[in-house]
Amino acid sequence: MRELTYAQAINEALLQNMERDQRVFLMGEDIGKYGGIFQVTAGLLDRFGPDRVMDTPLSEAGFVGAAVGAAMTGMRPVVEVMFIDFTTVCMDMIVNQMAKIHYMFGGRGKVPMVLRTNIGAGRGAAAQHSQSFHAFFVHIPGLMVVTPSCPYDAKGLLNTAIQEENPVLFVEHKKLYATKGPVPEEFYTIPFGRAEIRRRGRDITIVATHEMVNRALRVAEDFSREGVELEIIDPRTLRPLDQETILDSVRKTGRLIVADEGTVTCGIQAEIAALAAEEAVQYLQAPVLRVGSPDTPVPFSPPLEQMYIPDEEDIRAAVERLRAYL
Amino acid sequence: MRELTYAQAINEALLQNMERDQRVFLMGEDIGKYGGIFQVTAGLLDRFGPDRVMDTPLSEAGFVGAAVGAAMTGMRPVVEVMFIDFTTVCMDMIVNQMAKIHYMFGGRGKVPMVLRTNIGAGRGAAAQHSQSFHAFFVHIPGLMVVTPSCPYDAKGLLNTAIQEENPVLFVEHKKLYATKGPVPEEFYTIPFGRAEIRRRGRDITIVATHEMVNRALRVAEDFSREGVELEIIDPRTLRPLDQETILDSVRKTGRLIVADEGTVTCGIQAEIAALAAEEAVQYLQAPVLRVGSPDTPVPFSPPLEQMYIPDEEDIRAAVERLRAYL
Amino acid sequence: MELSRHQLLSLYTTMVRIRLFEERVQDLYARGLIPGLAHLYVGQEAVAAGVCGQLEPQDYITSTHRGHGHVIAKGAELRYMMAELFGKKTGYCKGKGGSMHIADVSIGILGANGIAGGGIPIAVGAALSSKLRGTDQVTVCFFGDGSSNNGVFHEGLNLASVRRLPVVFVCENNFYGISVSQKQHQLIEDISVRSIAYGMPGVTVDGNDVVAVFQEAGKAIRRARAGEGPTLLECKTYRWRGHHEGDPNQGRRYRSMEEVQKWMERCPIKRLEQTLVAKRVASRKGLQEIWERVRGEMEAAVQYAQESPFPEAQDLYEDVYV
Amino acid sequence: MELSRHQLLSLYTTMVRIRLFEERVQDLYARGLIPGLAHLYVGQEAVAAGVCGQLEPQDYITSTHRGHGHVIAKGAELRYMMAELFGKKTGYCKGKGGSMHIADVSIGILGANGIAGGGIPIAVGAALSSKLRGTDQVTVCFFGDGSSNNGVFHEGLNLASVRRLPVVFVCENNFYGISVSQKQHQLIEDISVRSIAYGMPGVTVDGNDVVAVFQEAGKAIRRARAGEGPTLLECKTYRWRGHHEGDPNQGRRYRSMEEVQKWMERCPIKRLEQTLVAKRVASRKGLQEIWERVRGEMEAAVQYAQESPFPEAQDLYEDVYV
Ligand SMILES: Cc1ncc(C[n+]2csc(CCOP(=O)(O)OP(=O)(O)O)c2C)c(N)n1
Ligand SMILES: Cc1ncc(C[n+]2csc(CCOP(=O)(O)OP(=O)(O)O)c2C)c(N)n1
Ligand SMILES: [Mg+2]
Ligand SMILES: [Mg+2]
Repeated sequence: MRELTYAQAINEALLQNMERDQRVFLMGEDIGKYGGIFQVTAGLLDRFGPDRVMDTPLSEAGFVGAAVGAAMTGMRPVVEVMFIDFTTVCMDMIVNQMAKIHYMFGGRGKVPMVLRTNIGAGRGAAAQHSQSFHAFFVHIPGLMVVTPSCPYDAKGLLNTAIQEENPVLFVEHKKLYATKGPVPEEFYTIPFGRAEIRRRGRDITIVATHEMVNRALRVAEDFSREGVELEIIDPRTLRPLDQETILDSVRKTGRLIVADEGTVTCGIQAEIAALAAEEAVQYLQAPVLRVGSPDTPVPFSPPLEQMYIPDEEDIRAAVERLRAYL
Repeated sequence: MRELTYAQAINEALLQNMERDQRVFLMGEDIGKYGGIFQVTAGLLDRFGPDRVMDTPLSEAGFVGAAVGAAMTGMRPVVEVMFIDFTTVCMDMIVNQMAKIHYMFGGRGKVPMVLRTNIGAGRGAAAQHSQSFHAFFVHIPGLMVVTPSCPYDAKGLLNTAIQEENPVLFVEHKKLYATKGPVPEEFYTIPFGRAEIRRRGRDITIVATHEMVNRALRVAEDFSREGVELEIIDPRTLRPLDQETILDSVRKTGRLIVADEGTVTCGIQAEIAALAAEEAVQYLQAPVLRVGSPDTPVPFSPPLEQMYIPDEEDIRAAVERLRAYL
Repeated sequence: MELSRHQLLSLYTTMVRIRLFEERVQDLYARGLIPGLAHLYVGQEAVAAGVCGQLEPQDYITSTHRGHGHVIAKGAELRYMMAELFGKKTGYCKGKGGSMHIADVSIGILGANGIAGGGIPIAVGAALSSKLRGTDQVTVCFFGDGSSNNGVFHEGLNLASVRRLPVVFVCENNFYGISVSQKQHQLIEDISVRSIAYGMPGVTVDGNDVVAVFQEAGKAIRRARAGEGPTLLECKTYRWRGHHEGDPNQGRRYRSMEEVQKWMERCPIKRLEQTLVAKRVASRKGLQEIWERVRGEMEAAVQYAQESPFPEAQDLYEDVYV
Repeated sequence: MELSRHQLLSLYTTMVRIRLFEERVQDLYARGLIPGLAHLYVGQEAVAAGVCGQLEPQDYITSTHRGHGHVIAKGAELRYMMAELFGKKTGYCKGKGGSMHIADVSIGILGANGIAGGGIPIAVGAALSSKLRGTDQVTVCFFGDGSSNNGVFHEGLNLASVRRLPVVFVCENNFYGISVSQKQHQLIEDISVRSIAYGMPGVTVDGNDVVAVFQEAGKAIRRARAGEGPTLLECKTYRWRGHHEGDPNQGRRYRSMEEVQKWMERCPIKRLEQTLVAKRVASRKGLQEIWERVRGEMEAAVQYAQESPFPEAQDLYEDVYV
């Protein structure tokens, strides 16, 4: 199959949706002539013109709120917030408006929009351009939160997101933008709430998101050679979360590691660990371990930043710890 | 000892700090002539004048950011954000500035300020005035998060918060404002990171925050009569969190319930459950249960809102479930 | 342009409906029958009536925490409103929203909003949407003087101006944001000057003169509909009641009773009444009949609300997602 | 008021230091020696030099993502800056902040900021603080045209105006926010008109004329110091490089090379040079010596940075809390 990068896959999903559905349009900062800071929207302005690919002023609350209003009145906006760090300047629009309107209005009115943004450190962009606090959006009822880990999923999940009637936080990962993978040319969707088992194994379950999936897969190869078989589950959407697939695996292996790039305290890792402690405690044969970023802001200096990012070493260390319980 | 309400206890802490330390001043909406929407700052304008008790324009990002700048330059601002729901309009100032400046600047500069706000449903104020998403602030390294559950703690913890060199989110609880309790007249502090064991018991550990503490205590009385002894731990500060006290109790009882008024998914409950699953899994004799608000926005209608609020019934149901494991 | 008899009576009736609705709420609230928060619109009726009097059914509005007047003027049904305030299942939001969140997208009401200023970007988006869909719908965005200091005011007006969107920003300057007077919260006198920052026209009008509001709003709305872009329309008015029911002594903590009194003498309804009678558009008796009729409607609305059931347990979990 | 020889040469030297620092960064970045993001200030030197030339050491500034010029002009040491850009432990932020977060509170630099506009409320707070502490410190708040559309601009300026705070808001209008031209992001031409919204004076000045900037900034700063309140000072200028190093072809995606060329001809340093020579304040040779001396400083700074150690592992966990 043809290969695309993660960024290209997202670009293609945007393009195909805009072709199929006149209601779909894009707003964001520097998504037009510039093509988006990560080139995700490159070429779309030329193709669809400035009414459907809108470069906005530097006003996240303004344009995210405008997307809410447009979505309520018949459009299907897809907005780009350049970095998840900047969702803080439009948090009211996300948390109090976008997420709650359908409920608050007793089902009158809906907000079918997608907010695309990205997480992840590793580009030397320091504490205000490198965060991964997507767990907060999972904490807010009314939102759906999507975390594609490969080009194929990026396209399929974004197609689903744009067709979805509910507001979706589509959380991309900076490190993945340039990674390649097979992506069908045709339009396809991937249902929300269905995890993908990326690797089967009997010994330890690793629930991993985004780039942590790839990191975990690499670690799994090494351990496999030593006879330890890791099962790697990619939830793909964090809300809705495919609890059953995760729990089935935990019940089978009795050992769980959760790996996500967010800081550990009150992160996604905690949610999935708590799920296991609540629904499968009697199967747990070892401590549930969490792999994630340390509880510090993201440092700039490359050696510190490399230490900061949860990587193969961190996963390996967790697996080693659980080995004692095999 | 003299009794004060929770609101009065906070008021007294503000007053005593303003008397002791000229650097302390207050900003917020309607905290002056009006005395604060919950009357927490009543009388302070008259006492200290409009330079130290400032009614601000409706501009949370403006005045919370101004507090950051004032704190960096030698003052000790205490700001009030009327409802935690409104922290969404100043989230950048909290998450990207206040929390990160000390680290981002490599230790040059500090932000000794307190942001007071409140959580909790129950006043028929609906989805945008009743939230309890304090877990998000616990997710952000650089902040300290305080959750007083009684008048005594409110005063002592606020005293500590105002003397603290780091930025503190001081999370009050609406339902508690009117509750009374003994409060010493003199100035006293309560150290951060020390949980209080509100009740000792051998069978089940309940970690509870804010009003959930009182609810749990009432439930504990009932169960005690039936021979089931609950141990109730109030962390008092969620960051720093007194992990040892919690874990010691879990190791003793082998059963854990976490009760907080936030929505359950990715909440504080998850963090503490994950802690137990990581550090004390071999002691767990039963599922770790989470009591909190359901995953819905806060509804207006009184019967729905009553159902929404996690109460004695919810705690009781959790205890009943764990009883099977005694 | 002179208003027709029909137009004048229609403005009058709208104001009476708002006034009586709010008085009814005040009473029910005092008796503990309405829970939660109620921010009443009494005294400001001319703004909602005058502005919405210029709107078509398919036009949009965004409203505020003090929104009863706006939604009544836009055509909301009193009984569904009242049922909502009671928290009943038959209310506009099935009892889930309450006073601060009344919405009916089908008649263009995109919702009251508990976040002061929160409706501004939403209104801009609705206007963008109608422009993209090629309709001639106009959006009116209501907000107060206090909210004109919120950052979203700035972002919303700028965005609307660069895109020349069909939206009218109606700032109801009632001189207070809760307890903070306009003098304390901004140095300018006319909020309409803020339009300059966006290269947008700005107008200030006497918000207690429903005819003046109607006429100025008409110009702005026609301008928007013609594709000429947004306008900032400031209406100076006053709220008679406290910030919300429960604000002690109607705000005695921060304003004098003389000030309140002075403004009550400028009652927008009385003012129109005098014109109507003087110009012989209606007789005192004819006007009295309007009050009676509306009182009847109000009775029916309250009865409807009271007889309606509360939501059931499982409703709590519904409507989180479509 | 005529500037003294000393003042003129000092402004000149500051601009040269900024220019050479940025050119050095450009080169080091291209060679992969500086990681992360670098937003260069080349072309805008007159603004930082002119404004900060009026400040006392105890005065404050808040800076932006494009902050090297501001902090150099405020007195930051080049070697600590350079070490910070390299991510070294000896840098201003121990390598934790990088280009976008240089700060030194002890000399009044309250930090560059990665959030466009994020420094505005912080500057307002610093000004509030000096007012409360009874000092005569002034705060200067730098930000760009793009950032003037962020809601915090509105909230910050309004708050400063109602409290009459000693702060000068310096908007560097370089006609672009990344790729979006001013025409696309706001309908107004002079951003200084936005001061009207806050009852604040607003001035526009040629931001490539360092003497003009120095004089206008002087007025605003004296006004602030005298307790007469804030000013919005717009300086029109232009960035020569792309938005950040790595922006292809210095921004060819969104601007013409003719436009860039036109502005390069208005080089603020050359302009001052001509005046200095014409007025015989300095000889070409004397000016050349300044460049040489600053080149030497730059060499030393780079060497310092290169020879400095990276932070160690445990540094990651330090400085989260005091
Ligand atoms: C972002 C935000 N901050 C604070 C509040 C609390 N609050 C509710 S209404 C109000 C004052 C609003 O004043 P104005 O806009 O003039 O409207 P009015 O009440 O006068 O109609 C405030 C501060 C809020 N709802 N939202
Ligand atoms: C809140 C926020 N939104 C978006 C960005 C991304 N961004 C960085 S610089 C910039 C443009 C800023 O333009 P301007 O203020 O004119 O400064 P200039 O780059 O021209 O110096 C943008 C959009 C940001 N840093 N912060
Ligand atoms: Mg008002
Ligand atoms: Mg610019």
